[in-house]
Amino acid sequence: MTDPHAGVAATAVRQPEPPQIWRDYYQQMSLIRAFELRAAEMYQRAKIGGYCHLNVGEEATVVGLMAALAPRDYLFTTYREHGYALARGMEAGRVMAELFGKSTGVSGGRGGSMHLFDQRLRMLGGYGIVGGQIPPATGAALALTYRGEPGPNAEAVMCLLGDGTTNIGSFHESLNLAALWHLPIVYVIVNNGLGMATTVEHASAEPDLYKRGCSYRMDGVRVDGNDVIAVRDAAREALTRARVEHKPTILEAVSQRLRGHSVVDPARYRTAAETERLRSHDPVHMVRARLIDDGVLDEDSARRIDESAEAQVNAAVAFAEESPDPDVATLFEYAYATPVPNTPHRLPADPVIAGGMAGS
Amino acid sequence: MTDPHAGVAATAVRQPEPPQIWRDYYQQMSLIRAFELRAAEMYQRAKIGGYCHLNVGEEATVVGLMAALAPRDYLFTTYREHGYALARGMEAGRVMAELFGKSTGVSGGRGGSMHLFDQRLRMLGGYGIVGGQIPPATGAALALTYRGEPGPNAEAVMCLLGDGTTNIGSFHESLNLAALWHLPIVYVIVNNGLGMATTVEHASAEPDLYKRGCSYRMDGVRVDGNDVIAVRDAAREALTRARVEHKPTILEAVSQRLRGHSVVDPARYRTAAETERLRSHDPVHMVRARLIDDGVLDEDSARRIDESAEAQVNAAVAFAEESPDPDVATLFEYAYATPVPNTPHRLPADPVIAGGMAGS
Amino acid sequence: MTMQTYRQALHDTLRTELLHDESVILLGEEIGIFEGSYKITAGLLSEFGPARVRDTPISEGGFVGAAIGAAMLGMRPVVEIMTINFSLQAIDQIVNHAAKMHAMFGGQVSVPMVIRTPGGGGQQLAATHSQNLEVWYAHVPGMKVVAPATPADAKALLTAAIRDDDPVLFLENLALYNTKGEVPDGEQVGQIGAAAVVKQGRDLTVISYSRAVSIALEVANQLERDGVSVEVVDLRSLRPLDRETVCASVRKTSRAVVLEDDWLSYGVGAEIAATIQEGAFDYLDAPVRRVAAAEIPLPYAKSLETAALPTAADLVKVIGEVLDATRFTR
Amino acid sequence: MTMQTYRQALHDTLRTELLHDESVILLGEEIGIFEGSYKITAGLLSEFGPARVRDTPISEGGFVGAAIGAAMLGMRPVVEIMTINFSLQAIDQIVNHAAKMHAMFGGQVSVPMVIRTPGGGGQQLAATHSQNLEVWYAHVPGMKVVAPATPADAKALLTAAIRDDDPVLFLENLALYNTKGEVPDGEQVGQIGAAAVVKQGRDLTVISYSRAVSIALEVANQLERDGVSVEVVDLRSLRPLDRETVCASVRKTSRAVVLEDDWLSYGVGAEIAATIQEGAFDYLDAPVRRVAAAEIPLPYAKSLETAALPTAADLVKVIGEVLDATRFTR
Ligand SMILES: Cc1ncc(C[n+]2csc(CCOP(=O)(O)OP(=O)(O)O)c2C)c(N)n1
Ligand SMILES: Cc1ncc(C[n+]2csc(CCOP(=O)(O)OP(=O)(O)O)c2C)c(N)n1
Ligand SMILES: [Mg+2]
Ligand SMILES: [Mg+2]
Repeated sequence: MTDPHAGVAATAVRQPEPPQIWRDYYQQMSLIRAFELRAAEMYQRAKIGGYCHLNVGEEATVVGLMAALAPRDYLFTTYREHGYALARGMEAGRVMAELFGKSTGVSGGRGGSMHLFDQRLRMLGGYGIVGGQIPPATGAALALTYRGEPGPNAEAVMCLLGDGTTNIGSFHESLNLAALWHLPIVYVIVNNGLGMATTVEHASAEPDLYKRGCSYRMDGVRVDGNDVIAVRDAAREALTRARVEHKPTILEAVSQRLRGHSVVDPARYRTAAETERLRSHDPVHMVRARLIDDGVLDEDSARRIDESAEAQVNAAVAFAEESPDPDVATLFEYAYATPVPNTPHRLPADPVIAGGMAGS
Repeated sequence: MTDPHAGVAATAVRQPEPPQIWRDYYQQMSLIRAFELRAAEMYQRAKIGGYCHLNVGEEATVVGLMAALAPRDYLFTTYREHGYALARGMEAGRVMAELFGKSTGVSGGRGGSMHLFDQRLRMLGGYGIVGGQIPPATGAALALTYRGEPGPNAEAVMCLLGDGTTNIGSFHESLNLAALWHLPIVYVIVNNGLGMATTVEHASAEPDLYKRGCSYRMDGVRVDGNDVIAVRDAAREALTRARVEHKPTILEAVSQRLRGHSVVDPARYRTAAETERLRSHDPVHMVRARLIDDGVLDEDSARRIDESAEAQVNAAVAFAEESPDPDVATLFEYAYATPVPNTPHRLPADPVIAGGMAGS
Repeated sequence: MTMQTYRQALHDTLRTELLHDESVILLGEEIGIFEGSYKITAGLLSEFGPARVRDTPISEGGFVGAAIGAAMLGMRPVVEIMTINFSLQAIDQIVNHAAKMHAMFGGQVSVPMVIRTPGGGGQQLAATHSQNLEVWYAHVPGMKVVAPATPADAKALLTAAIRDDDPVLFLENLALYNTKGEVPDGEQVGQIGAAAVVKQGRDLTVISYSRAVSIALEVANQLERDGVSVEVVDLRSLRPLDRETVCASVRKTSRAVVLEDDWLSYGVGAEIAATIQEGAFDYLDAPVRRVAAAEIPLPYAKSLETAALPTAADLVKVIGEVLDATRFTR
Repeated sequence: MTMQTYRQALHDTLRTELLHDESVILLGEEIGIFEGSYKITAGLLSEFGPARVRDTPISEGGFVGAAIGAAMLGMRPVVEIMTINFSLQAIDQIVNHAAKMHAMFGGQVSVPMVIRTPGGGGQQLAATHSQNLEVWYAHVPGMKVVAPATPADAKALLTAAIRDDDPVLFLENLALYNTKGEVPDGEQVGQIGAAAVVKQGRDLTVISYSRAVSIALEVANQLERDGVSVEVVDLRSLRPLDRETVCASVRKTSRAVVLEDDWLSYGVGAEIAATIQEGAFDYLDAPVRRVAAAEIPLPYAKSLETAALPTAADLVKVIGEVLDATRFTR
């Protein structure tokens, strides 16, 4: 079991955060939690198909990372990305509509849960192939080196990946390129302890994942993924290094997955005790309790936040429900970005050459 | 430029080697050198086709590694493997015949220079795809774990790879598996400073390649590849660790390529000065001179060794010349190990279904 | 005979072969503790232990390559790749290594490895998780590729694949795992390289494989009632391909339609149509038609996914067109 | 018009596009200091510098994937993969990512990347270095695949590919680099998705692409002297495939032979034959025949390699058989 504090650089005593910041972070966490629980429900009710992976338990990591990422930066995520989409600023309705496979979804209903994309918000996709996002994210950082000089206002790339993903070849090849070419990118390993049912220790010969940059002379830091401020500050530091020094960094956020790998996984491989332990560290509950203790919120204001999150999710579901399915006439709409002759627009029963059948 | 001595564990003062050992090693080095120079000549004379990569300059590394490897061990190499084949015990004639594409070649003329194979000698292939040999070699070590207990007499696997090959995904995936599963294997990185024309510093963000096991908690050692004894002893140590502890190791041998990447590469990217420097470190010349200094050999005995190497290579060429080309009738002989119906044995002008043409 | 699901038939066959031959080992992601993404290996870890049923990291190239090396030393690894889409991570090891070694090394070594992997769309898994790429492997000499359509064939062909000394890609399909069928008891060793006429007919031949065979049979039986006698050929083996069985059927029926789940252009059906027009030219009354997936990265939205994938209705329509073109009278 | 080699035409086109558009960058192994394994990029590093002509480590998956990401941000990377055999290391990035993004993300992003890579055997490079795997890429929606046969087409199609907003696999061939031809001066933008009749004829159509086209033309000209009028269709683009041009030719000649360098089963020729038998059924006097490589991992030995690869003699023989089968009288 990874100790979230092992290897964490003791940070200077923190400035207390303004209450408004805390309220904002809690609002986001509460919205993500409500959205994810509803997504699970909608999946059970067959409104959502395919695979559906939730951020339940990772809300502090999600919000901390997105708080650090500037609008000018680019984001590449995994298939476990609903929370990132919301925190990055996608409308809950259009995200839910994507999960429902509706034409109003952020990817036009073509991508689904694993493939949320918003060009305007520079969130360049959820990716369903393990490690698939790492080389393109690295190439996005390469493109930035042609755009402008390093500096505090430069753009940078953040690339998310899971703990299990550190064992695939694209991780190695990409991090070597990023270090070799001095690319402005932060690789965030969201270490939730498991790849499906496989523990980090069972999958990675170096289970202290933040150390795996050693093969590229790349610095790595680990933060407690349940500590939204620590996550934000570590991500900011790494992003600054990317902007100013064009130095890539590994940031490991030790987080947790409170549910199964995907909505359909009952996670039987986890003991009741383990599940209990995780529940007791639920980041949403912890932040809520803490803010009430600190007097940033009281029961009422906290409830109001949770209720408004519920209300947003209700509206999102309503929007998704009412939205139309993509029209079958648009099936071939995105066949190519540059149209060329003889592009096949053929339905399964059509002949290969229009103009129908010869025969004797 | 990699310092062959940086990071080299100061070894205890060595026992002097018995003269017979030295003579044996020099004989092997002299044979490899003579074979490679002749191979280059035969390529120029179009007796050899395809790609032809030489071990010229790497003879001390080759002989040191093969001296450490026991007959019961398994060897996986790259496409730059003529010397390993000879030192492992393949007949020079059958190796040259393979380069000539003759039926008497070690791979029946089917593999050529890049694909020397001898099941009996447990040399399980040269491999032409960069990094392609690493996963199978790792799997061979996995197979050994089902065969018998660890111990000084256990079998082990040696897998060779070049410096440039440390940047491909299969290197990462395989080393992680070997460390995770405690496999009896030694990964030997033959660091000759270049992948074609690309320097180590230009390709690897951690140019101290023996350190690249850090991502798997795998030990690494570097030896001077021109020091045949140091190479042998380091390889023995690593092999013992593999046999007794089932612990994989990275062994980096800092060596040099005195010729181009392959026979057809004039290596224009290397300065005359650099070429000069390399020549002055020619391992074959250095060992020869040293053995004469130490009185292990005198000019005569040294010349006799070189002449007998020449003689062996002459005989090898003669054997290759006289050997028959593979019979075209055998084209499909190795289509499958287990024959099954409908295996296509079709030449380019044959119809897809024997029994010829219908037509109206 | 026992009534079993395709999943159960695979599970029982793996278990039988693990018991039958010590050199058989299973490797793959999540096949142990998780019991397999599709639960094919349920219970095998606890019965055979972690050495014989080995969970791997997410390193398809690494562990498929490791299986190749183990096979070179005489083990019989059966690898599960979660879906054929992920086999692209391992394809260099499969095609440039496993498929080459026996011939390239002059017959000195063989690679008795099986790769089990499901293909198929229709589950709303979107473009990267819904592909049918078996034609790539079927194109490659040195490979064997089988695609059983029924639980009985799954048992027989998996047994044959595991006992075969060459690398075998064993194609499964997400939509087949829960389908049921009669499975003969006791040892059954199928024939790699042989197709089968799974329904006799006189008027038209439908050629298919894997999941699509059940659709072909459903349509054939339906048309039977309308007085059209459809013969169904199940390819079973894509490499080697049993051309003679296909052509013999078409020489009899003089009409042919291919039903395939992959994309039309350069798909499996292209080879079947090309083979028929050469091997049964004088007997063909109409062009061989192909019913295949629309050529677009498969969208997630159900409405679009359904439109893009071949259905029984599509097959009925195309069969009708072929019959009309040949003035067939019911 | 200038007489140029295929190599020179590629080199000059890359240079022209580097000058023409700042967002064009070249990436690949050994394209800079080494000037390219086949010297296509000779001199470009010194002219344009290491930022625009970038030597990469041996990480095909990594740098092709990086090119995809750069293209997503508006760069126009032209990647060289040393040979198509090594593209297997990058195929997940090419097929599961580059080919999917535009459609899967609802048209919000495109991937204007070109992958230049040579295929082909005949150089005694043995089984792993001699493959023709273009049919795999041609099977995949979202990809564009072009295979120019002449220096002029190399120039025109490379220009088109670089300016196209979709991922394009640009197939070269080891045996073509030193071939010569007339190349029109000035800007030439070819048409992706269009085939061409490169020699008119009446009696039989030979369909081919890339290196094999030169053999088809050689044979066609030879047979002309024997009184057989052979039309030659150069596919130029494998995806999209210009079926109409192929079928129109066969409707005229009523006989067709495909000449291809890849393996026969499930190769490019399978789609061509399948297309013709459907699109020109009533016009065909004999089956479409395919002349293709023997289905075996290509041996190194010259005697075996030569026997396994299609030659002009093979094409002449098969054309003869087709003519005889149709009682053609010279
Ligand atoms: C190349 C590839 N192999 C396997 C899979 C199946 N798969 C999807 S998610 C997953 C586990 C990933 O674990 P981790 O990286 O820790 O991310 P997490 O799910 O925990 O967020 C696997 C094996 C895949 N999608 N792609
Ligand atoms: C996957 C793959 N990519 C590229 C190549 C082309 N190639 C052959 S050898 C080589 C350089 C390898 O350098 P290194 O690993 O240092 O070995 P060396 O040649 O120096 O012995 C390259 C790029 C290949 N054979 N396989
Ligand atoms: Mg995880
Ligand atoms: Mg090297």
